[in-house]
Amino acid sequence: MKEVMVRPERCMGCRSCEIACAVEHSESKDLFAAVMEKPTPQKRIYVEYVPEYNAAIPMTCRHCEEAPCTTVCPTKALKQDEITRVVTHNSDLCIGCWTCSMVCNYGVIGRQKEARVAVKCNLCPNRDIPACVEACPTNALVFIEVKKLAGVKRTEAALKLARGMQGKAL
Amino acid sequence: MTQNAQDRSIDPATRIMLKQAEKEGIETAWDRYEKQQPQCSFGQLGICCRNCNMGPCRIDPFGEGADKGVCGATADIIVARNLLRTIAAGAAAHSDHARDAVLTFKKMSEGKAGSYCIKDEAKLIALASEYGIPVEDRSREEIASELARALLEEFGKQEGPIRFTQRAPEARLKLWAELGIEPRGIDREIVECMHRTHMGVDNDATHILLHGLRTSLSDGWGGSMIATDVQDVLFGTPEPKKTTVNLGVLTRDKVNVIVHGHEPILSEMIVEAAEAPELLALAKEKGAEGINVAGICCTGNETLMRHGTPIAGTFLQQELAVITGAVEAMVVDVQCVMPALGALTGCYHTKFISTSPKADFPGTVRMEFHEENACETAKEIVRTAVENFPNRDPGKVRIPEEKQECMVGFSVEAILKALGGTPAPLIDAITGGAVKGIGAVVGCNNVKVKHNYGHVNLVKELIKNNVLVVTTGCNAIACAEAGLLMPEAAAQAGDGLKGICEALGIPPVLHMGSCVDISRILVLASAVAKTLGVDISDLPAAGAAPEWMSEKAVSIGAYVVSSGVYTVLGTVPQVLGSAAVAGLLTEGLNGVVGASFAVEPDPFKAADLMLAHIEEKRKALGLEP
Amino acid sequence: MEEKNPQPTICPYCSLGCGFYLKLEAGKAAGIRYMPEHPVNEGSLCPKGNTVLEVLNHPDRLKYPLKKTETGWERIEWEEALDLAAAKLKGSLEEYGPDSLAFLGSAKCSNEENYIFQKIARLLGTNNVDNCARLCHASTLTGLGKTLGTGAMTNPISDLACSECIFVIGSNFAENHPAVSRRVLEAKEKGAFVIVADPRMTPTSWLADLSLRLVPGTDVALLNGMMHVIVSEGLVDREFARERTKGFAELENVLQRYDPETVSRITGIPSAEIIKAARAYARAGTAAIVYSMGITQHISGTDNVTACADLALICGHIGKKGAGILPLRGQNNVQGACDMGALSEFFPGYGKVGDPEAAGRMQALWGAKKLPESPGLTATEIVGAAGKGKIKTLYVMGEDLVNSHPDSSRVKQALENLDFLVVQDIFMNDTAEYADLVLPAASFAEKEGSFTSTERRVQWLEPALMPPGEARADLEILFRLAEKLGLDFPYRDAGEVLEEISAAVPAYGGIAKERLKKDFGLIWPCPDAGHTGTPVLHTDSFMTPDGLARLVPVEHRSPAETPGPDYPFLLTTGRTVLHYNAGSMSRRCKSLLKREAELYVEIHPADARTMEIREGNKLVLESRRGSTKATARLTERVSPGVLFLPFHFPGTNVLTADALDREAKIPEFKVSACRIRRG
Amino acid sequence: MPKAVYADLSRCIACHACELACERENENSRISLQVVRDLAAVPVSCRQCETPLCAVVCPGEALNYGDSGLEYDSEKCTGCRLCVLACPFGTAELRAGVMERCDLCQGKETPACVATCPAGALFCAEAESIGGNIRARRAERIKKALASPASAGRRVNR
Amino acid sequence: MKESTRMLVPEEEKCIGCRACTSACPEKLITFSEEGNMRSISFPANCGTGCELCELCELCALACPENAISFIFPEGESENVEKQTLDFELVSCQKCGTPFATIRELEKVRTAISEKVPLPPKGDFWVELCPGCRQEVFRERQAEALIRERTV
Repeated sequence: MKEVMVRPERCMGCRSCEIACAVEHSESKDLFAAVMEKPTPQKRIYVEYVPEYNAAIPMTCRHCEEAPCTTVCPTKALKQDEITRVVTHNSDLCIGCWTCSMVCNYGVIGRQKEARVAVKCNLCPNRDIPACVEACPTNALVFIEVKKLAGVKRTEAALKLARGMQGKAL
Repeated sequence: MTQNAQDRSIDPATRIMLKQAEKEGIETAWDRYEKQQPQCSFGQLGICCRNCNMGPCRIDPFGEGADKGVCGATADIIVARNLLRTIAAGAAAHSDHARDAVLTFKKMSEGKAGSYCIKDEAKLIALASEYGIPVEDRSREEIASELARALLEEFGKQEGPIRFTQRAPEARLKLWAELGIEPRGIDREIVECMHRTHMGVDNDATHILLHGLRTSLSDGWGGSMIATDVQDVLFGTPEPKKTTVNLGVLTRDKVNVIVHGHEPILSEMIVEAAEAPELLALAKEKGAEGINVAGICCTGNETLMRHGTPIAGTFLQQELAVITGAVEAMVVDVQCVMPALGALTGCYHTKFISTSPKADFPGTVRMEFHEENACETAKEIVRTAVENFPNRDPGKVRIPEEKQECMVGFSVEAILKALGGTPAPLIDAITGGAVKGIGAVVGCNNVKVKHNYGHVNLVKELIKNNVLVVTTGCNAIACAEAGLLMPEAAAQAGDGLKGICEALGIPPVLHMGSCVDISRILVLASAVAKTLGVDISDLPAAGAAPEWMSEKAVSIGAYVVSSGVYTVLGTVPQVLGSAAVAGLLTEGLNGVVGASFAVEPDPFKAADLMLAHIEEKRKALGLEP
Repeated sequence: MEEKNPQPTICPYCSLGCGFYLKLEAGKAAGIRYMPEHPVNEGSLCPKGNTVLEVLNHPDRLKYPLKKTETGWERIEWEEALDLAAAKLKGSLEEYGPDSLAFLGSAKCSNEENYIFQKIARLLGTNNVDNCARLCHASTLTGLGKTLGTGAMTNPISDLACSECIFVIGSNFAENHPAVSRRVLEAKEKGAFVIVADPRMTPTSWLADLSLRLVPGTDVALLNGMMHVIVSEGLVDREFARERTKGFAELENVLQRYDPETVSRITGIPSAEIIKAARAYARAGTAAIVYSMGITQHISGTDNVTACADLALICGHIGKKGAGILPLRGQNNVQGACDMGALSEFFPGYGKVGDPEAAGRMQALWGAKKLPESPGLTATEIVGAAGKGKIKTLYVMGEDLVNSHPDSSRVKQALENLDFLVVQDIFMNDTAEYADLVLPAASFAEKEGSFTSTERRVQWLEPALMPPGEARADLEILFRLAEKLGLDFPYRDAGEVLEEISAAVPAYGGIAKERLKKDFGLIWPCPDAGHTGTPVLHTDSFMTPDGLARLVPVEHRSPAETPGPDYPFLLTTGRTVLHYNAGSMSRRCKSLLKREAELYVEIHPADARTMEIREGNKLVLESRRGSTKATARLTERVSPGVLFLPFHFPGTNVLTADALDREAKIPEFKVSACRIRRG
Repeated sequence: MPKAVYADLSRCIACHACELACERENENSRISLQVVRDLAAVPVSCRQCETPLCAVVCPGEALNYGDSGLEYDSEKCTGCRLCVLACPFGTAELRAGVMERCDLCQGKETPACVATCPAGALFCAEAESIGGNIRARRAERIKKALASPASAGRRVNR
Repeated sequence: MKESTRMLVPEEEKCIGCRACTSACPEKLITFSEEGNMRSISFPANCGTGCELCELCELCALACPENAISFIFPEGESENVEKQTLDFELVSCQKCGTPFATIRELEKVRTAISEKVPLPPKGDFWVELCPGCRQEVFRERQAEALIRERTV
């Protein structure tokens, strides 16, 4: 299963992912129209600023295995697909008890103000690539299988190493 | 997902060259646009501010994050400030162009620019009269010299409105005065923009925008208008003539010199130099049949209007011209010249020659141009091009067949002449309903819109509905490429317009010049309004910029609307991050200047908006629907 | 009494010194308000602190002096009671000499009370004065004393928040000092690595990044094993070891034998985890050791503490913020009681008994002719001596020996053997049942005085309430007793006693009542009036004569009693979060009893299965010393073969042995052998 | 926006202080803590749901969802116990004939259970702020992990 | 003189057995008892002249969530009404087996909830658990992830 993987070292904190997410989850799916919409479209990815490092990290639902949010949800508003592991939220069933928010290790369950229900990443079911990933100008977000990410990182590390060796040889 | 050539342009020549570019692995503006995707949403909405070093700041458009910048500026303030800076840049571009024209004019009058002379004496006398300069018993040079000084003073004028605003109808002048937006010295307004948008100065969106209107007026009724008129005096007021456009104007057997940018001052000389016998002889020597000068963008429009020099293309075709492999020299002055040309010309034998003291680019051959030795520099440039001819790789040459004949040169004077010396026949046609109104369609190309799609379709819709279209800039070139600038295009017009065009032998779309020549449209509109005894905002007229992209276009839009003309924009300006500013521009301004903006990317819907507006104005004037 | 409502006060339970306010209504404690501004607990309170009103307002509070008669307890007047006590003390003194007297001070009473208490004893001519520190942290005094020069916590608790590694060994602070958790969690938030070594899996282990479940009584082996790794991997802070310590070579020599594999066999901890713990502790920029009675209550208690000090010293993790050794003490004033010299071998300020110079100083200060020269009997020894009839009269101030000393049956015998027993307390505890005279004392909220918390923070407690009935502050009782004994004490109140303390105890030199009332007290050493206190000890030099710390090698020794065929289970004892020590206060709180009503024994489900024991079964536990009943609680908190009993209920210490650490004389509460059967 | 008492379970040390504080303030404890399988402790109290099912079933309008969240008027409670049967968390209770629920210690700045929590595990917050705090902490941890790969040898003492 | 002609009449079809009336009655004349999986609610006998001292305060009727109690004039002559007892079957908790609510109570709760939150009719559903077990299940589920982490 492909996941939204984060490469924090590449994040410049531009928040493009946040906006793309909100737009994708708006009525119109168009930036210029979305900013005028009521209820205001809400993002499900959060660029978190870490003051200590003066750096930003995009945080979004990890779709954890045996996701705690789904286990604690009394009404099964939060459900996990057994095969794809995608955790989805059915706002009709949500009673706003926020236990999901409490047990979420990543703090990525938000609250829809008007309906007073949870909002979270659904991996953009209508798209091949989630909007946040597509919006990322630096590829800090990638939509990839975990295995493959390791491959990508390996290649990058090997390249770095090779460059370093070359540098030394010179 | 990469677009194919079909998605990128409606123009066959352009499509051919785009495929060629793809084949050769050459990157164009369209490719770079794709690499820019997705573009920054904060930028698109105009809600990032870099005006001080506490920033950059940005506002969360969905209200969850920051709602104010560090200084406390809200989205409204940030959007308004950004817009004002954009207007300032646009107004500066036109006006600085004008300043150079006036300086050339002045040097000419002082005998310091021997290559230039007065081509339109009547216009000189008329302008001098407007400025109250005595003309009796004075040499043309004396008059010119005094006029030049008077015009120069408009830039630095500290008090009172600039002179050409007097050309506007009485009611409009009064309205501006009441709003406190009569433009003062051009430089002053622009400087004030920069001052107001500095950290901690003007922080009321409406207040900021009003100054935006004022600054734009100093462009439309100042900078742009001065540029047009001085250039007419120096190089002649355009008259109708036929010529050809599109990439097909480049020739396989001649030395091709492209003049690109926005000023006529050098290009006039180059056109002349290309006819110099010694250079033609040199060309022969180098194996060329002759020397072919062609234009791109508004430099092209200037020589086209006055000399019928062919045009190779619009803004978005500048790279494609080089890709033909047949261009010996790409000679540029200022504005709308892509820095990408440097790397691009490096892939071909083309010499990229920058000439303006103000504008240099990577990869250029620098041949700085000064009025004092204009002719020599021009010849040197052409010589460089000719000598470059043998470097052309015939195997690489790929010139599309497509070129289109067109009729151009419709200055206000030329239009009046065509009408028999007075606007009356046109007014009669309008009041009689044969012509519903006037559509002014102008502006650039923008990769966000399929090349020429917005321009051509909008114009076609307008003429189909009996709206006479006046055009300038890249819209004019687009229309020319689509064959709309031919009298035969009247066949595509509604019956009323068709009849008039056929009677007068003019096309239904009148090319009025370069982008500074939008001032001609203002003059024309004023003339019609004055004849009817109404304000410009009462006229059955509407403006549009279907594919606009530059900051100049924002200034133009602002002065056109401030002058009372409803204007439809085809690409979304970077203001939607503030509902207040967006609302003011699209609604609020109606109550202020009697006109407003609309945003409509679809050219057909845009035409509907314009037609509806024209209908409404006709109704208000009590005219037949 | 100053009128303040709510009245700031200090929690009377553990040694953290948490602050809170008492809300008063019509002279009664009617509520609690939290004190977020307090530097130790930041407003928080553990369950016991939360229920302190139930203690204060309890109907069982002693209200009158009581004399035991043949028909039972008889209420008597204070005059009569004090005359009786004085007469008995004098009688015993005259008849059997001063060493027939013994005094047990209280780690629950103020510094002033303990100071006066030991002064009375010593002026009467005996060093037989001690306090319950003997049962909890005596080995801290001996172990840290010989290595660092002083047996106290080196850093304040709040320092833990800036540690990069926290090594917890033999401490279940999550239950016993809950407010420490917030500092450990704060450090964890910042990325600290937490190691918890404990035979049981406790809520403290939940906070661990690495949890080491060692066999009870193998702490020295574990600590030596970690040091072995640190030495062999070159992680020693060589500069620190060279500049500030002595004895590295000898230590290195002993450590050679403690390779991870060997240690793994002794402790039952996988060698990889020992290595991991060693590296984490040594590599951290700042690392702290937190320990409690899991370290001290062994026959090797002093060695355990010594090994902790050695570990910190070779890594240089001492003398700076975020580092140090933090023995979490037991009672609210156990540190103070020791500082005040309520110890058989120390005068106030840790002047050694037997050191003529120390004795001379006290003699001069007290205007005494002569003070006894040889060290007295420790608390544990006093019980033994009483059993043998050597002690005739025992004065117990605020302690329940019966439930807190090991081998309760023997303690009861000893008490019965006494000629005269005075118990001064707030409740009729199990020890008081053996008394001849019971004196009703005021509780913490009803008196004034200074208390020294585990982090050496001396705080001033102001009275909020009047004592019930005729109960009186311990200090007042002692003043009057001294008068009856013919001792001429000039003091009128605690403040004046504190003035003398500041002269007697160098570390308290600058401590005075008015200063303590501001800013949550002072952290000693505070040698003079201008000094603002010393949160971190040993920053520049250690409190040894030459200023250098001593690295003292120690060897692993097996506990005094190990499980065998007759007694197959290893019994360990400890505390739970809902009760406190002998339970005389917490077992009087209904709300706590509701949640934890009776003695239970933790047994591993595997052991329970073999013995067909189910949750809730009544079990009989037997050791070589006696038997007790407890309810079975099946849990994996204990390892197979190990039983755990909380010591808050009568019965636990019937089983424990009085095997003592040679130096500290602390009993080995943490290990004894026992067997069980269904009851 | 309504607040509720939440717990950072990773901090809870099972000390029961919350229960005892609540019991002191409210006679009965409205929060209940239990240890699960010796490995984790979970305090449970009214979740202050934003679509409260107790209010959905309440026939007498004693329970209502209003501007300040779940509002309860014990005067209107008839003791029908339907709320108890509707609550998914088993936290609604009937005492002395009427429903009793956590009112976050109305009138106090902080609910007693939160103020007393020695481990700082309990917190009283608006639902929207929970995620933010967790995110901030998690992000910091990730960044820290990236910034300092395990070093070999001694670290320089700061 | 007491207005004694009206009488308390419970309607068996409407009553869900919730016991609100039992706690509402100031005289404690309405009582309930539970045995096995049955709950019985007993309403007072009424002879028409107040033999069981019903004050006709109607608090029970006000408390009733189902409007199942009315006070009406008997038809014809005032007749003696025997003590009435309504019996309700109790549902046992799916987890611990303790009977905890009447079938009708749970039906009522389920219907009311479903109007707001469209829940599945059966299955993994808290309504079938007694409140104590709900709390336990909820607690265990919350602890699950943490326990997983701590067991590693």
